[in-house]
Amino acid sequence: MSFDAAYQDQKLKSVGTRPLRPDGVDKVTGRARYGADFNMPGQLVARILRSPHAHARIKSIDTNRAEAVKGVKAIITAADLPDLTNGDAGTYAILDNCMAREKAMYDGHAVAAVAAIDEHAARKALKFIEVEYEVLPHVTDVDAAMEDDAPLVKDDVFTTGVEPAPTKPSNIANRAEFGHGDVEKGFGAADVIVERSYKTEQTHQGYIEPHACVANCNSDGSAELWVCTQGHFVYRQNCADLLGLEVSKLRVTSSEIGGGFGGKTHVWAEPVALALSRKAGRPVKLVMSREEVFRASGPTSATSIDVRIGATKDGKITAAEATLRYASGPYADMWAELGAMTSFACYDLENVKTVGLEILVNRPKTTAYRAPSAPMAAFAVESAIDELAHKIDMDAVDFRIKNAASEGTKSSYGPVYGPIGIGPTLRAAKEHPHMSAPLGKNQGRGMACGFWFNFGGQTCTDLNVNADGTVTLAVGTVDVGGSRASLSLIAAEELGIEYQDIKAVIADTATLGYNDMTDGSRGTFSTSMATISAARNAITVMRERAALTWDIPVEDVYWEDGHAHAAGAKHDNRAPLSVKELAAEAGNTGGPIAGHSELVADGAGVSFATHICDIEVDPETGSSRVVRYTVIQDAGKAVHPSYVEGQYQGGAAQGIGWALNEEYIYGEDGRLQNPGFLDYRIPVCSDLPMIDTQILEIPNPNHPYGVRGVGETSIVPPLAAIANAVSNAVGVRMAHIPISPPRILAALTDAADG
Amino acid sequence: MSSIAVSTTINDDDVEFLCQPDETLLDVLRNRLGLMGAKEGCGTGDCGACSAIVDGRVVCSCLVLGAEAQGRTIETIEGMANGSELHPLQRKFIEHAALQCGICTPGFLMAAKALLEVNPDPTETEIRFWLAGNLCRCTGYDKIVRAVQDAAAEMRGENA
Amino acid sequence: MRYERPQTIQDATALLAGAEAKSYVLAGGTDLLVRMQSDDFEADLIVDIKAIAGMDQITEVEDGFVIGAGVPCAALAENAALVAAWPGVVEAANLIGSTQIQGRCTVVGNLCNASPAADSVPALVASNARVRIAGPSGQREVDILDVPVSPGKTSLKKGEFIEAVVLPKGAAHLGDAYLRFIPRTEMDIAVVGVGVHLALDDAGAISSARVALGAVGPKVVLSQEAADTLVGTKLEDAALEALATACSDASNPIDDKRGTVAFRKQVAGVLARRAAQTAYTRAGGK
Amino acid sequence: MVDVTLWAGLRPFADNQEVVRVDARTIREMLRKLEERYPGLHEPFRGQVAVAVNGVIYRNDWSQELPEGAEVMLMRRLAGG
Repeated sequence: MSFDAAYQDQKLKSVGTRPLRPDGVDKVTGRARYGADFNMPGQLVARILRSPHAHARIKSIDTNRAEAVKGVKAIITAADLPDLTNGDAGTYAILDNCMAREKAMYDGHAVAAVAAIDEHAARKALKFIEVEYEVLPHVTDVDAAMEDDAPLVKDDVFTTGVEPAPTKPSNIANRAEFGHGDVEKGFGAADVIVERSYKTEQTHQGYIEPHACVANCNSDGSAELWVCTQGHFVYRQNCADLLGLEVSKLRVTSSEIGGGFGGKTHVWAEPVALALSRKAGRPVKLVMSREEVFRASGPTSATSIDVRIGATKDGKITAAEATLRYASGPYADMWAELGAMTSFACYDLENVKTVGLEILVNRPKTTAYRAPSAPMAAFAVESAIDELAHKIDMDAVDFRIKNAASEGTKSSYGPVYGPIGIGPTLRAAKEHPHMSAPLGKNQGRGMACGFWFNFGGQTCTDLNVNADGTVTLAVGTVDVGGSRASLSLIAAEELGIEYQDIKAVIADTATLGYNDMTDGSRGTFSTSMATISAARNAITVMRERAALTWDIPVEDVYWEDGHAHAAGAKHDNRAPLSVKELAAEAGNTGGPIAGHSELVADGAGVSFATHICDIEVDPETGSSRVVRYTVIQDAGKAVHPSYVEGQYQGGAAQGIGWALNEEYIYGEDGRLQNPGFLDYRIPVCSDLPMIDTQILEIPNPNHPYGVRGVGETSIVPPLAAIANAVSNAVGVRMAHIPISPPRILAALTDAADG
Repeated sequence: MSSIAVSTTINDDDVEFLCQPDETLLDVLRNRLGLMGAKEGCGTGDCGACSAIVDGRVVCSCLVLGAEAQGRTIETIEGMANGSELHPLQRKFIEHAALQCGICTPGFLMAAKALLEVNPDPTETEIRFWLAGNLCRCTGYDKIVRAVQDAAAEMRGENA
Repeated sequence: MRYERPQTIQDATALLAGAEAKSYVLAGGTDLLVRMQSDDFEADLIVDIKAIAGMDQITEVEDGFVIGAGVPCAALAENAALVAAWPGVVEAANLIGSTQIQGRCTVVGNLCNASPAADSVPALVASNARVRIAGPSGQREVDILDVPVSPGKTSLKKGEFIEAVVLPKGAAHLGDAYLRFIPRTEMDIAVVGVGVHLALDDAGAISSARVALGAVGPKVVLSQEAADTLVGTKLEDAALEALATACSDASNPIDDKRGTVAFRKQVAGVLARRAAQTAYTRAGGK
Repeated sequence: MVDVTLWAGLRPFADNQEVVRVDARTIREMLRKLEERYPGLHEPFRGQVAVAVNGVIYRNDWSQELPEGAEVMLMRRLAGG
């Protein structure tokens, strides 16, 4: 049955309310089971041996002594994994990152793994694995990696996206260009031009739950995996592809997930755990330490960005240009391309050009982090926009409003926009009391806009009406922040029953069809669409059952307020049948009542936000504190407003941490110096003020209730908002993120000196 | 290494266990006693996800040896509710949507409980500094602080 | 590895003096257990001293306070007499780590971990505190300044452990303060720390001063030059400027993941100025 | 009839054209016809392509209809967090 996803303006009863989340009690009583909270009989403990070198050829690995340690049941190296050297390059890279085959590409890269009866035996065995390395020159800095004499991370990478194709290998893996118009002509028409280089350091998603899984491979080829992941169906496919397993025989169950933010969209240790289990013939539990999480799982790119923007004195941008270099770790991806696409997406520009350069470095493989690549680009562009507004003596919000993209604008990355929300968030910011509140001594105010693509994707749900009329909703998108509550609201709305009568669960891969991951802000957007569709299918069944019960044609039965109604006077005004009544009779009217749905939830639509922030700086120490923060973002329709606010606040907090203190610090030796929460400084409770939110609801035309993804955009503006606020507070433009106290104090000292 | 026999009190129950000399209280709770509500987020006392109350003081159970539990009185998240009746903090965390992923929640609840026992009427600043050892990456802390404020008010009888 | 919980000081020193190659004293454990997480950590013996009588006590004696080696830092703030006499020391001890860490960590542990960035150490050094060391050959007392030697190393001999910190009690017109710089508001290791202790004469002029700096060298720095800038003054602006300069000059820090040389030198002066002002006010200066 | 804009990386496979005119009513038909005309596009079209139709990006729904004269752009399939 085809599903009409078009927005219908209607009065909603359940959607938009704030009921208690169904998994709340489990989570406040310590009963919710996360990745490390599951055990299997006879399970072994796995540990991974990691490279202490940033770049080294693995000459040999001798595991004999380690295998002799009492209690050791299996040891694997890349030699025990399928050799995908001549296969798909992307698949090869994923496996090579899980276990280095020829070279250790970064400090912390896995080179061997042990499964043993306990932690002590595993730890002892790790010490007895002898790896002979040939240490190679390394490069960890994005700009240094571009220099002609930089050590090559890979000698078989030739820059793609340039003509003619280069003949010399390079750390520049790809060049991608976007834009339109003639920027040089545009700059010629400008009265004022701002040109500046920016840098951002590498940050980590910083989820509190380390990666954890329990793998169990049986001798008959069947296997189970319990894992914390943002997408168990994707993990199943990845692990099957990497290890040569049959998809149907690998059953993956997603645990409760202790944060992901993109970092759990990607397999890291799960294939290793499965391979160990296969070799040992026993279940294997693998839990990363915090240090391993930092050294060897998904940080985002460090970047180096040049921006040039020109405008006329009356505030019209005439040309905009950016070159964006994104470090991707040792494996090329498209992080720079994403940065290049998002950089100027908020604006209506006649002449724009962006170039993204994907740079290989000896750092962990970069993976998605909440609106991946957009925050750094927004930092650079929104800083330059602010500076330009100052230069032409125009209010920063007015300047943005004057140049904001709107319906019909040709976006900087190509397509022409439909109805979009940047203008409304800017106008809301202008009218917000925060914008006109007085500032104290040493305080500065900054604001910035952010853009992100939202995604939809493949989605499948089952909705079962139980004998007592309650409903079980089985979904396949992992609940990272309250989506079971939101989806229950959606089912309640569509069926016309109470929220309390819906129980949403996350189904495992053996019991539901394929679902894409909870990423790209798609969880609630896409699964709500599938839930609406499943509910409508269940209603169709219930109408048929009512028709049977009443012995009237199904066309004469309509659904309203949770009841089947017989239409018109000719049916003697029969009393409507409730879901409960229909469910009770289901056994005699055709069997269980259910609605199923599989669909592609496309058309998520792009998302915009505007943030305002006040910062107080101690000019003597460079210390800074966020004293007020406001998030304004379009949600389309907020299904459960508390959790929408939560997404806004959480993204802002992550962005604030990124802007002020978080960074990967590498030594000259190419080793990570701060792989822990002590020196990788995420915001603590006392660092932040309350974070005010304003939810705008501009219906998404491609969703029946107008819902838009909300998860990611909130991390895009903070870097720039903070940079602008600090710069306004101290009178010096801060162009290097994080804007840590030493950087602020150094900038102030430099300014004072001259 | 030989095991050590430990007698202790956990959530008002007498508990005996054997543990290795280098085993942390967190590992004992999780791996030997099945009390998995305390989580290991870092193992170095930087995240607070493993918070437990030992002799009235909230501590990181990852920085306590199992052997040190001898003769002590320990409270964990599993003992916070009174049977099926949630503690006001637990209820307010749910009502205020003060958790998203929930991994940090048991630790926050233990720390907040310890706070309200010594300071029934904390200011926002006092709450924020007391809870600074509990990391949350999802919420930005806003709703957590509000939940603690509201629970404190209820426990003082102000908005019953 | 063995875990022992001796009941007496003699048993503890005997254990520590025994044959084991590597032994560690466990009090609050907030540093030791972190080290134990490392794959490289090896120990033969852990001696938990908290069951020894008196270790968990703060005792007010005629000429001062004796703080047992097992007293968690949180307990310092709960002792009104100690807070009144040594607010700076208590502040410093209460800055170490989180609430959870406070429930376990001890000032003696902070000292014996021998980190140059230890928060309580500059305050204790400024306060002229001493430590009581138990050993196989009996008890001895030394200046706190003489305990840390270099990062991770103390002057304690095999078989010895510190059983208590002894804080003096002085006449009227005393005041102390400790300030540190961290990037966040909590949970960080000090990038710079400054402890100041002042005594005033009846006219409100500074009669003696001690200024100790943390995280600006391989161990805590007690700067006579900095103290000299204050003596005889009423903390006028010129004195404060001279103090700041002296503290910056006395700092010999390194560049590391927590801060730069330039930053630490500059901020050492700023914090010294501010800590001196607080100490002066506490001493009754106006 | 729609004009389809190719991203830079695709152009070498399509006689270095930036815009290709295709007679197609749906995304599926458009992609099939492009691939028939330019077999080199086969590889990039496997799992790597998204299609923007009048500003809305489609990553999976190849049944989406292409209104006459619609703005159609091929884009690389993007990642989210």
